[in-house]
Amino acid sequence: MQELVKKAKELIESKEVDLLIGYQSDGEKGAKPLFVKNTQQAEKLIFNQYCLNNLVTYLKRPDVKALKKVAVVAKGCDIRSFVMLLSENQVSRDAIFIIGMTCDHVVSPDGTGENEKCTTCKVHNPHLADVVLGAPVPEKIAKDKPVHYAQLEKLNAMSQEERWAFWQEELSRCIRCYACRQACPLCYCERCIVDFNTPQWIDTRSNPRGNFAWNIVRALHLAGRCINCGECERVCPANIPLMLLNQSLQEEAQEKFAWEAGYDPESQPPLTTFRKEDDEDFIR
Amino acid sequence: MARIGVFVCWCGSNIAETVEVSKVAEVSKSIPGVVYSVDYKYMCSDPGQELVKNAIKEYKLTGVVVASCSPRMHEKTFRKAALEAGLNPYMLEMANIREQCSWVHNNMDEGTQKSIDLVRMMVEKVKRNKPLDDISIPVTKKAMVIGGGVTGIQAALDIASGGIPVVLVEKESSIGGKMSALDETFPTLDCSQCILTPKMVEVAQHPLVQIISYAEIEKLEGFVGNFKATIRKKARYVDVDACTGCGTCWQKCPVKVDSEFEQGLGKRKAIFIPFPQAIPSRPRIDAENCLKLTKDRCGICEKVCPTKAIHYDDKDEFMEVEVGAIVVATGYKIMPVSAFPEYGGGQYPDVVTSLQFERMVCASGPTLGDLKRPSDGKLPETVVFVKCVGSRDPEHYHSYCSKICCMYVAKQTMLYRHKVHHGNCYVFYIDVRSNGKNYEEFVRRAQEQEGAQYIRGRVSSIYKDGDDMVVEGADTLTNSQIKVKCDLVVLATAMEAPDGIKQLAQKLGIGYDQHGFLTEAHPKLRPVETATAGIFLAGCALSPRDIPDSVSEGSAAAAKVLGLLSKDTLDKEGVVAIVNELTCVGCQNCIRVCPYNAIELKDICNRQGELQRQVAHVNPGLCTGCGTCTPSCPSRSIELQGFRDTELYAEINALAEL
Amino acid sequence: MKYGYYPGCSAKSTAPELDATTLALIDFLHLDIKELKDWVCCGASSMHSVDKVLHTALSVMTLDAANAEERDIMVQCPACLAHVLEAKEVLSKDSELKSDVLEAVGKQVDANMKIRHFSSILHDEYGLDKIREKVTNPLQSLSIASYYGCLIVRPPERMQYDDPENPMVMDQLMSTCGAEIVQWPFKTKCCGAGTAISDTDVSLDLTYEILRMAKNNGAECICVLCPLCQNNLDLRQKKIEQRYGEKLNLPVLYYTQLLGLAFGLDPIMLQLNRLFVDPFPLLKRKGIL
Amino acid sequence: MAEYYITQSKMTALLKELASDSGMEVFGPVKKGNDVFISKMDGKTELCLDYFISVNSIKEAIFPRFEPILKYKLRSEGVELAELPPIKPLVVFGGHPCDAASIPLMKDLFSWDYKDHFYLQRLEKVVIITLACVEKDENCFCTSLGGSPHGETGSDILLERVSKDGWQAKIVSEKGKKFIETHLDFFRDTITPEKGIPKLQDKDIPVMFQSDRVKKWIEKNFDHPLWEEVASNCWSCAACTYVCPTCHCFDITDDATMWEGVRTKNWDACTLPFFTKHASGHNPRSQSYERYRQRISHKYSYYIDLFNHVSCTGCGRCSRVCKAGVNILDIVKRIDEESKKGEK
Amino acid sequence: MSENWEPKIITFVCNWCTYAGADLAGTSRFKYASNIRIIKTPCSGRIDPMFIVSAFEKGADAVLISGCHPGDCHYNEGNYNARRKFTMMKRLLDTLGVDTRRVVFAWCSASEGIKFSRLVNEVTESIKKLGPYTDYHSLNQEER
Repeated sequence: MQELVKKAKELIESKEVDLLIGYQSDGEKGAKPLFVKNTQQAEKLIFNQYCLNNLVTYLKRPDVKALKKVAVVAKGCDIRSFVMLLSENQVSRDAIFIIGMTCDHVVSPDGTGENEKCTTCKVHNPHLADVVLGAPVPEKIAKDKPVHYAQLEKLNAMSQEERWAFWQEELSRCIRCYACRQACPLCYCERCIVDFNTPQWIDTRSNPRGNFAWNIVRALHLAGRCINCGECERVCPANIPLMLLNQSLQEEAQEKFAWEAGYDPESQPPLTTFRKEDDEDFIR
Repeated sequence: MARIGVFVCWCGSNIAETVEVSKVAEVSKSIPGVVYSVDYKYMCSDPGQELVKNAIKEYKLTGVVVASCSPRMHEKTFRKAALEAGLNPYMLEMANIREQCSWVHNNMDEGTQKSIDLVRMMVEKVKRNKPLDDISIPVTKKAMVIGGGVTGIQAALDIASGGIPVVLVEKESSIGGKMSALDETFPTLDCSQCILTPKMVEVAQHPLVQIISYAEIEKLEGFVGNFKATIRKKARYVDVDACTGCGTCWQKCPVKVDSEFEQGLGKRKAIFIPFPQAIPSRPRIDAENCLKLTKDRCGICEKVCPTKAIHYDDKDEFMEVEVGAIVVATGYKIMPVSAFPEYGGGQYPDVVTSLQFERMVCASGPTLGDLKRPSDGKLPETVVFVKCVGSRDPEHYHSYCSKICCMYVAKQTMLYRHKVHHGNCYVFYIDVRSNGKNYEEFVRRAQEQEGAQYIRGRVSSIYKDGDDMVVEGADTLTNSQIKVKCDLVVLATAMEAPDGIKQLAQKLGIGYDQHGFLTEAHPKLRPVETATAGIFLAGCALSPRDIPDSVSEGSAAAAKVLGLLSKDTLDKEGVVAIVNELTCVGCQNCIRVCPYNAIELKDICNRQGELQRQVAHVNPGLCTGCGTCTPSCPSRSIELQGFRDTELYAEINALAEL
Repeated sequence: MKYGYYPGCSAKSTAPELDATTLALIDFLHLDIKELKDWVCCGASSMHSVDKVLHTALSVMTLDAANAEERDIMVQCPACLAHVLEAKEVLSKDSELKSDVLEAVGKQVDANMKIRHFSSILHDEYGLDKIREKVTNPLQSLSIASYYGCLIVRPPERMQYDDPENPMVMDQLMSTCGAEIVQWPFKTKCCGAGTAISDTDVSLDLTYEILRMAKNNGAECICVLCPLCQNNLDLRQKKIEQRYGEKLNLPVLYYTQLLGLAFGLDPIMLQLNRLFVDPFPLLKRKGIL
Repeated sequence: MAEYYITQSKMTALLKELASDSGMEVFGPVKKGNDVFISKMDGKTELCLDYFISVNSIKEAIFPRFEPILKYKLRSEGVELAELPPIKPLVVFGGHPCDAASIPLMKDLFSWDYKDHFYLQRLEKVVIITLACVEKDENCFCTSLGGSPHGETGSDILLERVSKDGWQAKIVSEKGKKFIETHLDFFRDTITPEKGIPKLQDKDIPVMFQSDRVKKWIEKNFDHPLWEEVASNCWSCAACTYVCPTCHCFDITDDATMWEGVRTKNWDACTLPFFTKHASGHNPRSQSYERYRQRISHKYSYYIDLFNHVSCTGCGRCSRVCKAGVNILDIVKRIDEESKKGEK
Repeated sequence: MSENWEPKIITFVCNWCTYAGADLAGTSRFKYASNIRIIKTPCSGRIDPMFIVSAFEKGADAVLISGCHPGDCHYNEGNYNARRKFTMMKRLLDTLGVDTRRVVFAWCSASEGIKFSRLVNEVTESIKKLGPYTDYHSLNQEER
């Protein structure tokens, strides 16, 4: 932690950055975001397995964008979302100082055990950072090995009717608080499509139709872009298993387009490009 | 408040037979916003159009729906009428109740109900349409003709004669195409070279025509009036400007290979011109057979060249030309005998294609016009011609008729009999199609005066028995099997789309059919246009044609080009994308998916000139209105005018149940 | 490779040399091919025009026999091959015929097995390279015209044998054995065996053309795979010679016999002595025997 | 006054019975994952009676997430108003006193300048059965706002736990009384109070700030940098407002096909970025801390001006639900401290 | 299912291939079921996956989407982009338990009038067998 605090103080003192976004502790087994603007605040910085938040999400905010330079504490998984923001012209590399943290794993959202997302992680060691802190962690999965999400299996094993019933039940609790959208580092539209009413593509009411359409469009807009940080599901007050949707599309992108998001800032997200020989078995 | 008029057409009985038009008009009145509706027998007629125009004025219509035929048919007609009545033409939409309703359904109730729905959808759309202005774009007054056969030559000459510069791109090292290899032509029996060569010279000498031979199209960008073509000039190893065409090199070259021009019946050198009258009369080196280029030996041509025009290190070059219009006259190829295993599959030299036969009888051919059969040089005493080889045979080869074989086979029987007065010639045929000026007379002359014996039936197999070729087939007139011993068999093999045509079509963004022939915008009314504005077609690129047809089409396409390029600017439909800069976040999705590179990032700065953010910006001149950008935009900040989300959504919404 | 051998009725009656040489080759090459226990006559050449259902049922029973032994099917007679392939087609999609046939057979029969001619198996499963290794007695300078007959390649969609106009399977087998192969146009011409009894003249005309063409193209003997062709070309050759006044003297051997020779198997075991046109003088002249 | 008791199993049976009767809407606690939600039940819903506090408040039972307020059909003759669904009697079970305490607050609001008969009618028809608290966590602060873990405000019946599987039912209102009398069979058992059943006293939840002092500070410190400091990690979702028992903003939306339409009252939230966005594109509360400032100021200052009450019951739901780490109690405590400093 | 229920099939086509193909079906008088309602877009690239959702919301029993064959796109690559979007959308709908037998994607060229008419008939027949899409339509309730 000394390292982190020291680096933060250095950055703040030298005025290299106007703001540093990191973690502070929140109770014994918790952590929450911390906006650091002076060295005194920097003292509070921590990093541990409770640091679940993807702080890159704050980089999309206009007031943060307006700053000259911002430092952000980020795990490898969070950096994948930064890579996507870079590739989509949402951040300027020069305006962000990334304090990459090596990370063996974080806890699951309920605070018990290893987070599921860490079992498929290929970037325990940050792949893009201005400084990397922490001891290197051995990578368990090769970069080119396709990721498979075990929790999808149950869903995939269901019949179509069962899946329909499953999701209708889950989505009935959606209150359309848009926590999923707001917490997502890649939902950065100035005006979300749900707030667009000519035409009103998505019913804004939290009725079955609106909830279904909203969750379709959210997943669809993340198709090929989601980097599996799991924030949407974690912040959902209604405990809707949103990552099932994201992960299903991640697998599709992997299977059909050989694509995994958030590793290479030079590559284009799969839905903005194509190969002539793309699979089209489903087209008559 | 929208004031919509609905005009329901009977199209005589075409629509009225399956759709209760009066009911459609009546029900339309109940659609919110519709203030006027009427049905009429022929809406596209002058009185019909007057009806629309008068109603626009009288009822102060803000939008019009014409329920009639496909918009591909008459959208332009009615939009023009709307404009004349003072209504923005984009405020008129058509409900397609003919092609997509009355003609495909039988039941009156279903047809009527569907028509009402289609009208309602378009009313809802047009209510949300916004007036659009056409976009005026400058025109490059230059044309490109792809293909230097007789069709392309004619097109290039006619365009150039109209004062428009032309770039004529030819795949081979000389222009002239297939016609340059023919002996005499039907039905006049005048010498092909004699009538073609002057045209080749004329086009070569025309000050406005630039011939780029041994070249292919690499890439095409842009749009009507403003194309930018990248042409690959294939490595020729001969500096065309330095070379004088003296011929020393090809006389001295030690390598002999089969000549493509002679259809493999004669030889050429590794440095060669395809035929003596070639234009440009500059040789090229065949890199696959040249000893210098393959084995780094020889090099004689370089040594003997008086103008030092040989460059063994020549590479493909790329040149870009900007043109306003393009004529595609890429011609055809004929199927080789090797495609027909049942007819010997190319294993018997004495089974030849008709194009080979042309060279065998041609005075400038490999035998200088002495008819000798390829295997042993013997004068063929009996020749069998087989028609429809590969044509009209949907089970094995092509379903279409190659159109010209009937005529040239008749001609070839005559050419044969003129050479071998005592010779026998037989023609296996399915039908004789001779529908052209003086064609029927010509065929009858072959049959009645020139001694060609026509046998109606197909050939089942051809084989060699001793010295003879044996043709086995059926004579369906006598209902018997027939076996003809002969010295030479000429197969009138099918005309096919040439190799690489699909790739070319894809580069140009034009359509082709299942055979690979390019598709016209309309088979009857727009026969030389493609669906892509500014690109025209002529000759055998479309389907098999004879010389007069091809030449006429070359001229027709040229007329289209001249019409297009006669103006300084071109009006382009206002259906282009537009960005909402307030909500765009510059994620570049639209930029990445745009097939025309019509979108770029634009900086939004504050008053101090400091960069605030970046947004997408559409160049309306480059935008072709495909709309691929819209669904790629998560925040719907880019919309295709004329097909905005709200307009299409209104169509869907119009289908919600009552 | 695990096949059940379906010899068909000819190999067990008029063409025992085909059966014998087939078994000899299987043995010599150590192939996992075993005669099916319960194969049934395919009903050629008349059954299919009498009763479609029973005709198909016959072949389905053979398929069932292969299923019982969990083997793919190896066939020698082209007619048998055509009929079992046809039966497999019938079983592959639902139709009235299929249900009628299964009712006649009295059980559900799956048709997922491979069905191939022995020459195809040797040609591309066993492989020409391995055959070449086994050749100890090359058929050098023996000019062989391979005659495939009309059945093995037709209809091409069903038989999937080789190019229907110019098959090369036997030619390649023979050239692998060191023989000179003759390119000639009548490889798949009909020999008329079907009319040999009812209208012998037609059959004789056709067979004469084939023999003559082979000879004119330089063949010293003919290699066949169909027991009916063999019969027609071999048995009737003498009669043809008399009728057309032309000496032909073209031995007609099964490809299995020729392969056996190249492998150095005993000519009597190969039943060369059973042929009507005596091959021994030719083979001796060529130094093969 | 007679004493009423009810066992857990009877309560479950009662709610299930009521839920099966289509004439009535029933809301009760349903478990999902590790959390409990007050959800609309049908006869088959499995109730959860072993929980600390539900994620959502009882608000949505009486003030639905969305509610049609006008329906029409378009006919060739003109517009025809369509009937709205009737407001059914309803029972809400499973809230705590901090839920029920919101009822008078919300009533003030919905019967203020405009009488919202949708809310008021439903309020008339609702029976609120509240569970007195037996547990608390670090986010609870009802006592700081005059509430109590066993407060009766807003409830019709208050259930106090007396044994492992039973409650004593306290009638709070006439509606409550009528309800018990109607379903007397279920309340008839006598349960002997067991020892060791935890009871939460007011003192177990210490008072942590003075709301009047907080109001004073808010009134004077609109531009204080503290706002940005405490709320800059807010990422502007509506989770806090939607689980809040007193947040009451709504939006009116129209939804129409060609032939019919419906106008709906829909939850909305001042924390969402678009809440104050003008048609011009300008947004007076463009930053997340500004929006959160509005939320706190509204509850702790502006609402008092209008209705003489803090619009917060101290249930702590917003803090529990916020994964950005915005904690209302921490913030109000900070403000209170700042205010105290100022007083000195 | 009512006696005379007929499926409602909302169809999105590109202007250059499938719309023209449908016109060709018309000029050739190839009859087909009258259950489809065609919405024309310039290019399959313009067809938004959300159209599918809207169509079902508005009571469609099936959605048919058709554009130019790969390589034939009038705009060169619009259909390639569309194909990727459709791939994702199909997977998503599958994951969500939407009956994707009711979402049919096809390529149909301007010369395939016969394919178009067959396609419409096949889809109509299959949807008739499946019945109305009551599952999705039941989402349209206005009350909680």
